[in-house]
Amino acid sequence: MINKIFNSPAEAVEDIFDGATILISGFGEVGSPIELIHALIDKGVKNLTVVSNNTGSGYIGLAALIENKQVKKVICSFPKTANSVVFPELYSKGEIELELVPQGTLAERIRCGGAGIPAFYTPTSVGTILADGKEKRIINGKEYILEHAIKGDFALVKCLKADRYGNLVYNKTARNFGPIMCAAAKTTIVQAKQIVDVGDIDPEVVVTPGIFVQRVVSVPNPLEESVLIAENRRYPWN
Amino acid sequence: MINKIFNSPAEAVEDIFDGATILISGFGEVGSPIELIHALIDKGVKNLTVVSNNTGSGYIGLAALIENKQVKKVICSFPKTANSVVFPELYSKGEIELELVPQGTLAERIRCGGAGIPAFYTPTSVGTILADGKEKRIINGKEYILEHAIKGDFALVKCLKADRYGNLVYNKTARNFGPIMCAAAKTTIVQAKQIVDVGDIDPEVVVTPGIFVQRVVSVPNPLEESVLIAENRRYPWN
Amino acid sequence: MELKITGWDMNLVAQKIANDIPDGSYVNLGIGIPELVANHIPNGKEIIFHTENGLLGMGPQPEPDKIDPELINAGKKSVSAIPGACYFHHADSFMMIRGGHIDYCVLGAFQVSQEGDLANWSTGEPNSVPAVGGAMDLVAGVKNVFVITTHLTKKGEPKIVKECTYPLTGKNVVNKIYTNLAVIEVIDKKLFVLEMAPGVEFNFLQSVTEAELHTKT
Amino acid sequence: MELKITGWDMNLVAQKIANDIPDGSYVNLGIGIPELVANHIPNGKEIIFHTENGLLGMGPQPEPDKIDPELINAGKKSVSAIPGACYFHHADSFMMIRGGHIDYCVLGAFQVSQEGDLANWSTGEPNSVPAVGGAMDLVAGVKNVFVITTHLTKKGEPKIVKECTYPLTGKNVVNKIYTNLAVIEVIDKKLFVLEMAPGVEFNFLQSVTEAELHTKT
Repeated sequence: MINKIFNSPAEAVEDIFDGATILISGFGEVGSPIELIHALIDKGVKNLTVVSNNTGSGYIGLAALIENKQVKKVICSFPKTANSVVFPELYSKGEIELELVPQGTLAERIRCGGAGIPAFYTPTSVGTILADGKEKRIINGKEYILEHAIKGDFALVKCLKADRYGNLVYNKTARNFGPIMCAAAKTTIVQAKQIVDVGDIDPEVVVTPGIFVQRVVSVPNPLEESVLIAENRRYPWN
Repeated sequence: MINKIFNSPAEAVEDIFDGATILISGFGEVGSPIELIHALIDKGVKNLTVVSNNTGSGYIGLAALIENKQVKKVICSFPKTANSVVFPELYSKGEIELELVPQGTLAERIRCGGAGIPAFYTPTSVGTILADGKEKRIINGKEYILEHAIKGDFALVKCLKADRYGNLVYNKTARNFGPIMCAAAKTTIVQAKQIVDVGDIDPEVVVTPGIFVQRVVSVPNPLEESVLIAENRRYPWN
Repeated sequence: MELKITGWDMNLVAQKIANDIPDGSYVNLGIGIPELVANHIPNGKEIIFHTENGLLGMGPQPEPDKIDPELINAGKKSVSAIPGACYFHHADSFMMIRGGHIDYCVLGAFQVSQEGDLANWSTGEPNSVPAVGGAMDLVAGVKNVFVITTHLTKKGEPKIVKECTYPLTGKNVVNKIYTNLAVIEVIDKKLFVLEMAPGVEFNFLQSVTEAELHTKT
Repeated sequence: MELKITGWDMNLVAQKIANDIPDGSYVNLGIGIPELVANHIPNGKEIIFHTENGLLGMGPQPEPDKIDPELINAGKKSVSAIPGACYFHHADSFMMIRGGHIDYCVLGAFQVSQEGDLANWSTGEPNSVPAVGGAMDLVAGVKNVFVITTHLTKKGEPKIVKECTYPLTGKNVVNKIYTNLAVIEVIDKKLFVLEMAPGVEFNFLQSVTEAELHTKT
């Protein structure tokens, strides 16, 4: 029998290892799997490479993981947001690496990681410093650069509903990087607000097919990053 | 106001021109936009390049378009099916060109056509005659070949429901090539079993966002190819 | 340089853009001043707004009691979804952008060059954290790239320059520049003044523009 | 060559494959004989069948009154969808295949070489219409490629050969070969016999196999 449901975030992240590449869903706090990230902080592995659109806010979730010195490098498109303090400080001190990637290129590199496409040509960033050192190629008279797929050892993803097969649906713009990250990681760990019976999700509306998901954990009342930041909370809890 | 709804298949295909590249949805007859194809037969343009997974059955739909000598070349993965007679005959006489493409490569080339990705590397067909003459490249120790995007001047697609914005949902495995073809053509023409009001399709379950669709036409009772073939029907109607 | 002429209010500039975008267009608005454009769509014109974080058919900020914290725009502000909207993931969202499906984007600028190069993501300061977001994807893929900006920086330096000194977002990508002083079109790597704010004359406009300006005659 | 020994029935061969595929696997079955595997999944084992035309969680052929003509498998036969199934488009479907997400595929063969090359899409006859479908994608992407085939052709020629004479589907892609006479594993470009049908001895098996066979000792 297929049962991808794990009992707790701690159990679900138990085998994440030092030096792993981890894809983390979310656009800002929306779609960010805070409980899974906090479980990873509790666990305490180091030298992680994190692939995520942003670098977190305040001292909660992704920012707290970085503050806890567990992250060696981030691959992202927008490493600062309104309440972003941790990453900018470490970056200015040279204590964390950054690979800056245009958002659409980041998304496509992740999708290709899941699709078995090792590399592709794109017009994005041609003529800019982000194309420096990249292979250029003229195709049908237009210039493109070569970009490579991104794959993760693990993905941490947040969704709305999941079943024991790992079929997922999301809520509104919290979908963002979730579906492509699920497919691009060897082991995809998902926190779901709701676990439903197999068959409850209409086959026509499944967004992430279960084949892309290895573990599901129930987090019925996920924390809201911005609420915690407004309350000056930190993780580990202050 | 946005209103992509056209009055008839004839009106919707009116500006398709000689020599156009046309993407046609369907896996066998399932998802094949027969009424749009028949409108194209009525119109009578020639020298078309057709991109479709198969080449049609009997003398209905895509097979009838080919039988009517309107197609110069087909790009497909499987040009013969149980009741496929027209294409094999023309092909054996050298009267139609064939570009044979592995099915997944065909799908990815079409997706890339819609995604602004001009070319990509793939492991599929490495070491086979379908890789002959294609650029080879070793990436991370594994061999890949370069494949290029496919774009259409037009796409003819069948779906279940559409609204006046062009948002679409499909029925079961009739989805197949529809969504990626919609995005890969300059002008995408869709026949829908049902036209619904804007807002009737839940934003979470739209499969093809309206931005990828230019024209929608209502075909509430589409013909069933296999039923017509069993009755020895041909188009133009015998 | 201090301007005696303030020209158009930026809301009026946004309104000009809203008037120039045809009915039925798919439009992506950058964060900040470009968002003003959404407030000025004329009645009867149906414009579909795309936000790259996965929504086509973005509507205005909702009433406080209607806010869903998981429904935001690219600027991470709460928005709504119009009837006929749809949600999708990031790869599909940038398929719309890179694939040339978005008709217009409206972006802010640090600098625009006379050949239509755009610099709007980094001042290149060594200690700042670089952040590019979706800007490079938008200028590479969207059919028409409109820039909305004040004509001069806060320090009074020209933003429309011979060559951008800040890192580029894209080369030869800008189609039109809307400032408080003028509307300028980029045609074949030259800048043509289409309209000037009341009280602005060509010679004055050229004097506050480093790039060479032309008139359509 | 005419065989005195018919070996296992192909249903029994399919059953062996069904037994060898672990619980919880994602499996794609080729058209024809490979489809037999679905009939032999042991009770209690949950296997999810993928069909490349856009369905994960394919179930058996439905009762005539439950048939939806728009629900078919890759062989274009009517099928059903199990609870927990999902539909998707062709690019997503081949993302599952090419991206290494499918655990097992079971395919027919014209020939398998002793290095694990597979030829199963074309006999190379000059006047035939070539048709490849998803075969090349499957062998390039699926984690374990199983072949189910009769040991000899209808004409009595070996199908397990030193080098394929028919056009290849892929090079070094086959993991296991299941025939009516034996189960053979490909390890480091060599063929190892794992099991033989009742009455089949190694020397006999080698005599009807062009490729060199080995035993695991």
